Amino acid sequence: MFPEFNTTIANIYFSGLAIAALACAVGVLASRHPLNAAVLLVGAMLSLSGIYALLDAPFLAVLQVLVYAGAVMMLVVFVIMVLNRAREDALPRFDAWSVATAAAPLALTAMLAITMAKQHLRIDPAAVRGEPEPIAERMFAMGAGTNGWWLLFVAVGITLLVAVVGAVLLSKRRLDTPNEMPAPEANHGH
Amino acid sequence: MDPVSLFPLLAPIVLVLAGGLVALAAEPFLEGQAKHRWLPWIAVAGMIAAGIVQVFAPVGHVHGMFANDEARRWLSLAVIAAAACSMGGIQQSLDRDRFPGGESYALAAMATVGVLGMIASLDAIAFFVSVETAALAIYALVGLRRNRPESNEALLKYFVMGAVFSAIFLYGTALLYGATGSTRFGAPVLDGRGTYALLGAALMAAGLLFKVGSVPFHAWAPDAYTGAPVAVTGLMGAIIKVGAFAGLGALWLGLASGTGLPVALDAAVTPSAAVRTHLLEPLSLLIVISAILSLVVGNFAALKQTSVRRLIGYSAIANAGYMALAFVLPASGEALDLRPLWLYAVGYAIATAGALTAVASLAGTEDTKDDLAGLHGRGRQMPLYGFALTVCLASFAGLPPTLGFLGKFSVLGQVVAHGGVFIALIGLIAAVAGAGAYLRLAVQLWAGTPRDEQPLAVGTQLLTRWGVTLAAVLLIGLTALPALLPQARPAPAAVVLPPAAPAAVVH
Amino acid sequence: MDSSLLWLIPALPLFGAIFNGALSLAGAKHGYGPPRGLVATVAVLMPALSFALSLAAASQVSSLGSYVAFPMHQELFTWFHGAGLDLVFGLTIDSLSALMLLFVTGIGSLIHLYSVGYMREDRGFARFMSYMNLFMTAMIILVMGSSLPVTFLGWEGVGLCSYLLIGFWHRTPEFADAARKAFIYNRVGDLGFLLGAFALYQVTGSLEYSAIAEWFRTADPAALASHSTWITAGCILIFLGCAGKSAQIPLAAWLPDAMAGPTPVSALIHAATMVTAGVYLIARLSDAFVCAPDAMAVVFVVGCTTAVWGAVAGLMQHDIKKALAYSTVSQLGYMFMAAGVGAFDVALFHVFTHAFFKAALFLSAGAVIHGLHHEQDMRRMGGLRKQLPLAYLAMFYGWWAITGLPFAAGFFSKDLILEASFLGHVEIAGTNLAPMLGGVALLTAGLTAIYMTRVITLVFWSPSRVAPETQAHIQRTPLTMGIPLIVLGVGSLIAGFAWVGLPLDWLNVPTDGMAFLKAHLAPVVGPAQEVLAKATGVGHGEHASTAISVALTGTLTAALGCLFGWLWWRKGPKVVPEHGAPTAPTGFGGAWTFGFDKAADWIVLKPIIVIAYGIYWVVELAILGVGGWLVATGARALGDGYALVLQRSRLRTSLAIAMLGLAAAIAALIIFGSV
Amino acid sequence: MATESLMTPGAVQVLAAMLFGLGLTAAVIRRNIFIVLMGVELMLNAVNLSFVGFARTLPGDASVLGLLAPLFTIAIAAAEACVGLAMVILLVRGKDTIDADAFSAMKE
Amino acid sequence: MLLLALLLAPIAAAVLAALAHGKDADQGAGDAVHRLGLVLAFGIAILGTPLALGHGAAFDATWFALPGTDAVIHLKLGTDGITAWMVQLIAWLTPFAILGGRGVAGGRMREYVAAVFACEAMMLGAVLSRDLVLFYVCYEAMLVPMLVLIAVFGGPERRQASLWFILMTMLGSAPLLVAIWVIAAKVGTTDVAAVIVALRSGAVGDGTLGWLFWAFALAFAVKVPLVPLHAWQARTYSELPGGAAVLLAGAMAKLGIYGFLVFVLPMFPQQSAQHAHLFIILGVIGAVGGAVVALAQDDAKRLLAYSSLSHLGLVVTGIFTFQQIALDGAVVQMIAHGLSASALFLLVGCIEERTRSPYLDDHGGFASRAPVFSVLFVISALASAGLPGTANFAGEFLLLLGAWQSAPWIAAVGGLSVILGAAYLLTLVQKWCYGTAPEGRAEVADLNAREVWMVVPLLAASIWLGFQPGVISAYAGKTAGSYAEAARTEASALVPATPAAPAPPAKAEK
Repeated sequence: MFPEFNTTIANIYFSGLAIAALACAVGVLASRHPLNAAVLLVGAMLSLSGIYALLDAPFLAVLQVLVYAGAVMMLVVFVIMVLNRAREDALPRFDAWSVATAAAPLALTAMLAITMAKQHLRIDPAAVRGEPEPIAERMFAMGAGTNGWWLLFVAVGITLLVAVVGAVLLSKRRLDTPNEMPAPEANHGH
Repeated sequence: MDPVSLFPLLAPIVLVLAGGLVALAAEPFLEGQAKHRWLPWIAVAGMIAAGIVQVFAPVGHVHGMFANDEARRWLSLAVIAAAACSMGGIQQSLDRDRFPGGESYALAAMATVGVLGMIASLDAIAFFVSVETAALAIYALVGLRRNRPESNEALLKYFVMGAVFSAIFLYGTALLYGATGSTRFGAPVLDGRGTYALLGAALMAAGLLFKVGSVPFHAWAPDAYTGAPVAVTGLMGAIIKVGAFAGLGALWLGLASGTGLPVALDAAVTPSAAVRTHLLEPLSLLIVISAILSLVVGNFAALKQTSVRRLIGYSAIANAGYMALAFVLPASGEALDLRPLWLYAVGYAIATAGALTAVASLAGTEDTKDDLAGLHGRGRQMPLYGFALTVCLASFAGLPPTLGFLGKFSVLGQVVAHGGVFIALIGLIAAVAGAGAYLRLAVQLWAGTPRDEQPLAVGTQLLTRWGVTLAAVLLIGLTALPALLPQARPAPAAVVLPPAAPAAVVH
Repeated sequence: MDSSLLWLIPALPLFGAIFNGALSLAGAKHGYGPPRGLVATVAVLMPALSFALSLAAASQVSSLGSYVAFPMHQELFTWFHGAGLDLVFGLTIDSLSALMLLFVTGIGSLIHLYSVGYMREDRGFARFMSYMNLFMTAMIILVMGSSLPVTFLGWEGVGLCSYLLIGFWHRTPEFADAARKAFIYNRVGDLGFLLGAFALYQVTGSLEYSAIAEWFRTADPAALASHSTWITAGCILIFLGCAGKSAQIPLAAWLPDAMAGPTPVSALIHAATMVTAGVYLIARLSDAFVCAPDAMAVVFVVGCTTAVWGAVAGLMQHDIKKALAYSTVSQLGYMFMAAGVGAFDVALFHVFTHAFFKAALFLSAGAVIHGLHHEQDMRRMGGLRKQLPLAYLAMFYGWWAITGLPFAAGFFSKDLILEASFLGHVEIAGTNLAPMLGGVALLTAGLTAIYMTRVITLVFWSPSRVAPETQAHIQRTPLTMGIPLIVLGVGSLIAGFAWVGLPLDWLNVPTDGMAFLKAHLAPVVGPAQEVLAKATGVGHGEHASTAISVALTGTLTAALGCLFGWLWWRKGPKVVPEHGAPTAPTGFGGAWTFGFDKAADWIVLKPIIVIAYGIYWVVELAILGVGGWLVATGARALGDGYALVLQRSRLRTSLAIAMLGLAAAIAALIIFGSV
Repeated sequence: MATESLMTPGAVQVLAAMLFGLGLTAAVIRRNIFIVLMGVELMLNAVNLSFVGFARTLPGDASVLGLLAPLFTIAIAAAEACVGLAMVILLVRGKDTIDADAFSAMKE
Repeated sequence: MLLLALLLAPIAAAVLAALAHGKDADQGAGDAVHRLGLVLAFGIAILGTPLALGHGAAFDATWFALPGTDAVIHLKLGTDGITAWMVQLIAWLTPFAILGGRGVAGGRMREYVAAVFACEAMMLGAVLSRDLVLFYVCYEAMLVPMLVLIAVFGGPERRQASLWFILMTMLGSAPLLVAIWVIAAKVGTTDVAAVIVALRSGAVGDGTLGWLFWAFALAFAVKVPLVPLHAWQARTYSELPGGAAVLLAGAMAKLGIYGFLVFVLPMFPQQSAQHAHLFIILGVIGAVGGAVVALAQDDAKRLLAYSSLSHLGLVVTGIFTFQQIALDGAVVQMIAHGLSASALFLLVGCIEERTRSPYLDDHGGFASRAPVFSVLFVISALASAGLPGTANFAGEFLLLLGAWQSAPWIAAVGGLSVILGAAYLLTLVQKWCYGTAPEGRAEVADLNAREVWMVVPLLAASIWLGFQPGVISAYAGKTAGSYAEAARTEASALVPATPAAPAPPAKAEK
């Protein structure tokens, strides 16, 4: 906990942010237009950022806003706008099949939430506050006996490279050269 | 398992990665068909080097993050072999179809890097990063035929389900972290947090069972296998499953050991009574039910398939079931031993890659002739591919003398030894149904002359020929030398001790 | 002659068979086949040499005196050898084998000579002679075999040759049918032979004749009583084998059809030698048979019935060979009657005389057929005395012998059979049937005279009905055919004296000097007949009064029969059919003749065919086929059902199913686990 | 820290579970591919929350791990979003729709 | 090492043949492969011959340990009487399978020869192995090359046929595998001799032992096949090319009988004795029913299939009487049937190659048009019908005699198959050799030299063994007797009053 806040204020903040996050999540689930959903998702992310802050993780809170709500969601909105699919699309929010398929995930949600609610967790006083230094220290510790997270840091770099190459392969115009690509002969995926 | 220095252990991964990166970097500098002529060789060169290095890679771990042991060595070698073989298939397909781009080879290499990382992982986060590396590369490869509707559909289904189950796996990781305070496989569960552990393990297992295509998380498999180019199907089917099972095995043995020490995949671990009762028994039950469903669904649904890719898709489901039977619990006080699973996985990876590479060579332009009618008599036209495909199919069917038989034999044999006589019987009867599907294809391959007399369109074949030959030779040759399996029953050990010497080869 | 040379007796004809067979195959490509002279020389020489060797052996055997169990014996090699059964392949000549061997090789050689003339122009001459030689081999092995399996080798061997020779003219489907029928009827009997052999093995522990005889001769009554069921069963089964080979009811129907083969075949195999093998076997196993009175009764009754049936059927035939074939069946019945009352030596005597006169009859019939260019219908013959004098002479002697008119061969042998029957003791349900059935046999003798007279009248004595164009081209009987005709004809006249002896007192030869047959056979069948005599209190040949009265009655019956036959048919048949008209009798004759065929057809053949197709269609195709289809379809249905219900095309559905599974798992963990 | 406080680590986990479930539900039941992808993003966010929530209940190095793991999650989520959006572009180019149900030709 | 060499030589031969160079269509290349195959096959057969004289030291090497059990699987090879003669059968039939394939294989001689050798290797492995797992491996592995032989070189319905064959066989052997696992788990070894000792000394409970017996029996009953598990047989045999039929009908089917003799009887004497009547009845039903159904066939190969069903049914019957004589007969008949069935299938194959028709009604008059064929065909048919002087007679005689000793009705009913055998075989001979060719049928050339020489040695061997069956029964029969001894003891314990024992052998009096 931030030492500056007392419990009550923390409770109020937490309750508010939690409700906001849930409301935004429900909004994402229920919104008709993807743009609305995107905005609501950004709202949920910002709420979570607040909760991170409350949970003594300021570094993550900042990262959440910068990377997630900022970069990733901007990309999403950008694509939605580029494809111009936001308004013309008249897909129904829900249809009968949505209702039928909702049972399983909702039941799962309920079971998970109830199970979590039954558990008793206590805050450990020895928990380290989530500021950049301790995180960076561990992330980049390279000596013997360290945990080697830097290896994963490198690995994530590779992952991102793969993602970019993959995205290029999937969407690059150059690869669509219809005169060279034989037309599909038969749709045999049935 | 002792700490060892970084580079020798990770050198295979680095070499494959290097091959992929060089191929990626060289891609813009090559024009047209030259891409297909040279880039796969660059990637395969990295793999060959990696394979050689992997043979001599030390047993041990780095930072408790990545590890190597005899099982991981064999799995890695199988994955490298399968990937190299599939690389030939991809080369053949793309060259034949004059695909205007060479990124695929780099992506295939990256996927291999990811799977090698999955196999080597000792940590759930490391595993997750690896699995995503592999998966993202495979997603792109599945969607390679960009203007084919079934390819698009396969990509959508695979990607969305994959993303959902990634999240589920990760949530499981988070819960397990909550339970143990660590993301390492094998960390001891803290007092009073058993529920988080069980739930987390179950969710992680669900994520992994999705990756292997086990029922009920299997629906993507037939579609993705069908939508992807045949050669990519081979790559995907062969390597992802091996990696996912390596993860499941590490999770399983880790839960059982609960010491916080790095887990060797070929270790025999005797769980404590508490862990056994609270964690392993429920988990084993879920996995085994899923396994039985898988092998029934996979084998029987395969019977009616006409497309080879779809057939292999259901075969993937069925084989996932057989492999997951390795998680039948032994009697109380006896050690868990996953070595049969690794043997099976090695055989499966090689057979899948070999089979689909051969089919890729026989399937004609745009893989349009990969169904039963299209393959009619192709074995007579191209005996090498026909022979290799037949061997691989026999391996799928579990017929000796192939590795597929030895895998089924040891996995189901262990099931029987653990008291699951009826499970084994169900497995064997389903296997006969599956064999019907595979052998129908094999028969089709050899019976009669091809319906169309025109020669098949083929691309550069050198790599393919070596690939399928390698697959066939390995499938038969390794049977005589089941080096993965122990020579005598290992002493049950609570603490994991890696075997000191390289696997003894039978005289 | 040294006994180490015994193997030569069967081996010589075998060489001939292989030699001619190879020639035949090698020459098959050429139109005319291999050189006739070479073929004929080898084919006739080999049995003749066998005959010479047999003579040498027989003289040696008879000079060794009586009651030496096995005078000449050669063990060729160990046949069966193992942990279970050890059996030596042995050849033996004792007095019984010697007798059989002599007339088999002797008459056989003559018929080979005859065949040279008869078959010379046939395209398959070499093949024919090869089969004939092979038959000689098999028949020699049959009579020389020292144990049941060796005899069985010959037994099936002669059956095989019979099959091959009946179907010799292989282009005609009916001949092939007849051949197959003969083989399968024989196979039925052969199974009986085998099973009977098994039973005897079970009782005596051996398959060797010597050991079996020894066992029965030395067995104490208790042992016999305890084994009586299997002894009886074994003997009846053996008799089933004999019935198959010797065309007795119920396995008689094949023999008339077997006349499809060339006439020398009918003479050699289906009259003189092979068909008498059954009598030989019963005599060979006489020690066992006398210990099984029920089996003896069966033999006797079957023999009598067959004799009557054959005689009546013979009366109905238009085809000359068929008539003779039924006559053979009837005569064989007589032999079994004798065996059935325990007069094994008499039975063998009739075998001996029958070989001569029936061969003579068949060969002369062959000469007639040959002369008339393969005309076999007696209704289209007549008056051939002048054109075919040799054939007439042979048939006349044969007719004399078979009808039982005095002093020819049949007179003595048939008389002895009737006498034995009248004196015999065959108890069925407490009644001694022997004398009564002896009476039936006597009447049958009359029938025999009628049908034989009918044959000779229709062929030779009645006015000619031969078609004019044939009449002009009647083929003369060549010398190769003529010599055997004469020899056999004369043989039919004098063979009977082998038993009774010739009246040669004036040559200072004892009266019974030539009457060697009974004494000659005594070492083999004597003990059995003594056993029987002791058991029933009757022996044959001791009642002079009976002998004389039977002889008188028999002669009278025969004479009446002959007279009746001549009177009835002396003008020929009422209707002369067209050339090529069916010769099978119709009406009562047809019903009588083909009764057993029809019965076998309806009781055995048709049901088997119905069952065969029934099983094939119902069990094999329907049940197993449909069963397999069901399994396959069921397996597919599992897959289809899965695809129909669970494998949906929509992403949402797939995800929902997966989530359902996951939810179920979590629920299970919550409910049953420790969550 | 008062025990009656709403903001217990347990409550954080409940919130995380609910957000996870809502995201999952969105991914499962919606036809709009964008919203499906957003549901996945929501699930990943919920996982991060869970990590951070658990971090508070663990001492020392273990707690830092809970703050470190989300970094990887965020990176991977970005990578997934990247490929996912490329996929959407591809799909729209092919079939001119973002309806997931439109891509349901394959079955059996 | 002889045994190991015997196992490896055909594998090497298969590889050699597969690697042979040359274009498919090149007649000379095909002939070269054919000659190479013949030389190798005869070489292997000669290599295997010393086994019949009792040579062949056991070979043993560790293979792997079965996880979860104490069992260590060995590559263990050994020989005894039955093995030795099975080796003779397999190894000496192989060259004839190759000879028989020259016509049908055409341009694919390489594949054909390689598949034949692969099949031979696995069959030899199965009979040489002294470890259950090794046996099972070979037992299953032989299906693959056989599948190739059927699927590539078979008749028009080959696809269905090959699947019926392999799936039924696999389904039958699935429980066998489970049984082997259970044995490995409970006994801790898969060494055959050790397993026999352990199973008899009560290492496994009676209930388990019971179903283990059925598992073993089922697997072998499918292979023989025994009624009612024969649904694959007629379908498969009717599509077989002549050469492959030599392997399948001549040799492979015998492995089922081998399994009964070598595994079922010694491992489960009590169960064998208890259920002997069932197997006897099934065998007799097969013997008689098969022969009856053969009468209803219009396809020569189907007819021969049912003929095999009939003959091998009688062998199973004989085995389950446990009588020494019947066991002698069983081993003799195994070889004899291998020879005669091979000869018949090869000859029918010759006709089918020429005319594409194996139907009875499509041919006739071969006796005049193809005399050499006819002579050989008649001899083969008569051998198959058990004419004395051929090995088949020796086998059937001993089988029936042994059966009679056990219970006369078995011999009496089983003997009906001998009569019916003559009926259907002579019908076949009559349809094809007698009469004249049906309307519109082209001339059929007589056998050429290769075809003559692929049949004559088989018939010569059959006739030689017909007079010297002791060559087989003295060695193999003794082994069979020792395997069946325990079952015999159990059977006599079951029935206190045994039927009249055979009297002492007759050798005493001479």
